[in-house]
Amino acid sequence: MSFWHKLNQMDSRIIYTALLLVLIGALIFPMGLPINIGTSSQAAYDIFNHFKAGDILYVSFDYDAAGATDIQSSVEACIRLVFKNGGRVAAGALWPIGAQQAEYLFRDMLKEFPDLVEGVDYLNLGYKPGGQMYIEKAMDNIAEACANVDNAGRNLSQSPIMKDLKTLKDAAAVICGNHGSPGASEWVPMYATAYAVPNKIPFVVCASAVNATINAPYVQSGQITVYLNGIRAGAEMEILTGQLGTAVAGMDAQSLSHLLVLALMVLGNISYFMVKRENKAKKEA
Amino acid sequence: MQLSTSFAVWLTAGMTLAIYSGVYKENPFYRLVEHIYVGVSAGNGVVATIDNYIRPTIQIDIAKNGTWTYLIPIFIGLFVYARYSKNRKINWLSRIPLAFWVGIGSAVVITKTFKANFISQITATFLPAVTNDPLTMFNNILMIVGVISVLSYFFFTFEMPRPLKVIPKFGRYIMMIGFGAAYGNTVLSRISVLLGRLQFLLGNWLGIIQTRV
Amino acid sequence: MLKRYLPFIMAVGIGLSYIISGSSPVISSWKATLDKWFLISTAFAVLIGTASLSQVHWRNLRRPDRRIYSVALGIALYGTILLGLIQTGRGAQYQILYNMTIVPLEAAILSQIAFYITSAAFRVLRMRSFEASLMLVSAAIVMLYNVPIGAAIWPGFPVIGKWLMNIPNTAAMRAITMGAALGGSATAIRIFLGLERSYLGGGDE
Amino acid sequence: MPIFSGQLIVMLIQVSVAILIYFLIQHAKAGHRLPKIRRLAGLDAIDEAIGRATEMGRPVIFANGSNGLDDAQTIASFPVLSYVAHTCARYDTKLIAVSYVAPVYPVMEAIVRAGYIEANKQTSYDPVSTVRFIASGWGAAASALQGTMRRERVAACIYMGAFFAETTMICEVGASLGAIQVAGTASTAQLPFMISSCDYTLIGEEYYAAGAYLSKDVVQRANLIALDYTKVLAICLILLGAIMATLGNASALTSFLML
Repeated sequence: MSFWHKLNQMDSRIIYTALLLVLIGALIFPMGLPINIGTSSQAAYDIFNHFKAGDILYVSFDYDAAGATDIQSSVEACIRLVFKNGGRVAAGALWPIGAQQAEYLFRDMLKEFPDLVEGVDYLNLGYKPGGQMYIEKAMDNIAEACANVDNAGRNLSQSPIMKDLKTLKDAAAVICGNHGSPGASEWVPMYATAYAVPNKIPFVVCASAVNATINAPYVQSGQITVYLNGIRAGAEMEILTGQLGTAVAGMDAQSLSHLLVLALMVLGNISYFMVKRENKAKKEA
Repeated sequence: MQLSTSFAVWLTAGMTLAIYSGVYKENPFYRLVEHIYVGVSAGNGVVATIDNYIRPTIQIDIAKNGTWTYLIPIFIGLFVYARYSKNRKINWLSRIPLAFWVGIGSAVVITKTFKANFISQITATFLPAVTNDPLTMFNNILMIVGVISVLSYFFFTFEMPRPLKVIPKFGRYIMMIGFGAAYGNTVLSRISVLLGRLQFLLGNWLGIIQTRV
Repeated sequence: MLKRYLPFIMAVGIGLSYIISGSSPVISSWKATLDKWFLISTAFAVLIGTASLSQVHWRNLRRPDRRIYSVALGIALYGTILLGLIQTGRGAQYQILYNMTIVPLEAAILSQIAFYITSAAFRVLRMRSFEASLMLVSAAIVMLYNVPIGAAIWPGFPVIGKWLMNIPNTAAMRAITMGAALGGSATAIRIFLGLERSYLGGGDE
Repeated sequence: MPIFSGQLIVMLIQVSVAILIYFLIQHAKAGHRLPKIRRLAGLDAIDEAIGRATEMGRPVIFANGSNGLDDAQTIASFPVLSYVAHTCARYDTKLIAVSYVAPVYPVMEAIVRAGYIEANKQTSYDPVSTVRFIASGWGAAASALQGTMRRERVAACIYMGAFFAETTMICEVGASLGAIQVAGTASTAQLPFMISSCDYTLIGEEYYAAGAYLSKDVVQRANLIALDYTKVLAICLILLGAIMATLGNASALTSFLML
């Protein structure tokens, strides 16, 4: 068997190992490549940097621990700006683990803004099953859609923030942390098209990068006001808000692993053509 | 930073490594972790449903607020278990919840998603084909032609006359470019997740790199 | 007769009443009621999955090679449910269980894909045809657009990558989305016209 | 009182499609011929895949994704499942239909049972091992699905429905087992992986049309013709809107469609 044949049928485990080595190497020895700020991140920054005191941001944590690396940095940066301006935040979750992610995020925020009071400045409504049915119901009445309990099992009427947040229509902006379904694909028809677009309410989607292609038509049509794409947008938001974190730290590893994938694509094609040529030569011989 | 002393971190690290070992070869560790994962997550699905729906519906809505009409959906839901009955007079009742769910599901499909995914997409393609900026003009025309040609790829009954056959073909090319873009974005996304796990393994567990939390 | 037609009439009747109720704010409370009923009724059906899972693994107990795994699954499943019933999902021990198993395992499973996708880039993305080449080139450019090193290699990559995402990709995804919306609503219409009844199963009466 | 405010045009289109389908069926019943339809290679591939599994004496696996009954993608998988169950029953090929959404599972069970009864094979139908609820949520499902596919050594994989991250994993595992894979989905983010690793893939609307293809001849054609007319309408509207936008502005047409 020729070299190209062997390469063509290379054991996948070699590739797995190469990927691991590249990522681990980049994490231990970061290079600090410069990151340019894109227009979407700037737009998100402008929206939340001008958030009015007392206004409520509704954040839907529609992702789990796996999606968090891609999404949480962007969501966190937006929420940080809202709190900085004296805004309030209500968190819901269409994914079971989303409620946890919200809890982690609020815990971090409390370290930065010790004056925040749960139930007054922020509230975690917890996981609500039902996907699009929940959104549909929450457009009429959030309390009913939540079966009247928050994440900690308390009655919603105990929390002052809920007095100003009877329905989703009372939110000054909505963020959807989108990792899959339910997520933006449910928020766009149920909330954005039905309410946010006609009333010019910002609807921001912070999504893992897989969703970029699906959501592209909604971004171009304006059904999604701002779209923050994956860890890249997370890194940009971290730079904009001046709080560097995991997203910026991961970007070098991303760069190198992408180069590895590209190199493999090129190698795969070279071996493909070489094998094809050898086979053709054999046939002729 | 140093090696973690937390049991939870070690357990998590062990399970993560067991999952990765499955990528190399199926083995008993992977299989065990897989079964535990399936069990816990199915159990968690039940617990979350009880906490979020069953308990509040019975305790608050019915017992406290007296919304007795909620007994109707409860019975509809419970009918699904009729399928375990051997009695033919009873087990057909399991079709009632199926009909109820599919009926509402179809109605939601018709009323909600159609506007966002069809009408709004048509109106968003109302772009001027002549503009002062040549690049915008090119983009607008490409967008209009692209959408139309991909739509025409999905014709099931119209046979295109020969010179027009290039339209669905062009549509397929446009789709392939779109799928390539999707592939590229997915790489970013998936590596992010692996990065998150490696940051955990190298940081929280082995203590080689700095991490937050 | 009844057994066959009642469920079907119910699906159509409930569905149409849902649509009509959505037509005007005056009668939309019925739609809201149905939304809530949908959530409640699916919640009460949740044990159907547990039952199926238990049946499969109960049977596995007879197979020595699979016994231990099925036992582990059973303990995990019923242990989780029991703990959840005793102290609800918000209990301290439950949270520990949750954070030590589901949270990291889900992330670990998802991150497996990074390995698969890398090897797929080597094995699958090949220039077999013009179409495949288009996909490959577009994937490569978008990848370089997404990471900072792309701009460092050539400042043109972010520009082209962004253009690919905004114009051809949007056009393709828009048309696919439109087609899917059409197909989806046609599926629903088939249900309302009674042309599609497979969801009820066929069989007796 | 505004009726169907914001939904008026949507309703008009839906009702016209319904009337058109009904009319076309009546038209055909009156003896008129309806236009021919193009074959979908992906659907023929289902037969091929089951045939291959039958020859090899190994099972067929059918999965229909992560979404519930309120997603048209899930509903559209049912006629395909019905067909697959019927075919597998007829050839005595082992079928494993897996679900990871609790309310979808009983529907699948009803469909598969009906398929076996129709093929007169109710005696060989084993509800426990044929239709399985394998996990709840895609994460656990992805791992359980990989495991099931490897342990049962499936020879044919049919994925129809709304899929997410699990796609890459199951397609890779299916490919490593040398199985024939047929996929159908409207989940655009997953299509590149299905197109590159599966033997046949039904894209978007093709997938929804599969149900129509598998149903009776007249219904099938009526449905597909109605869909094509709606697409022609969409194309005309886009052209009209683009012309209006070029000449001045298209906001009149936009606001009309948004009624």
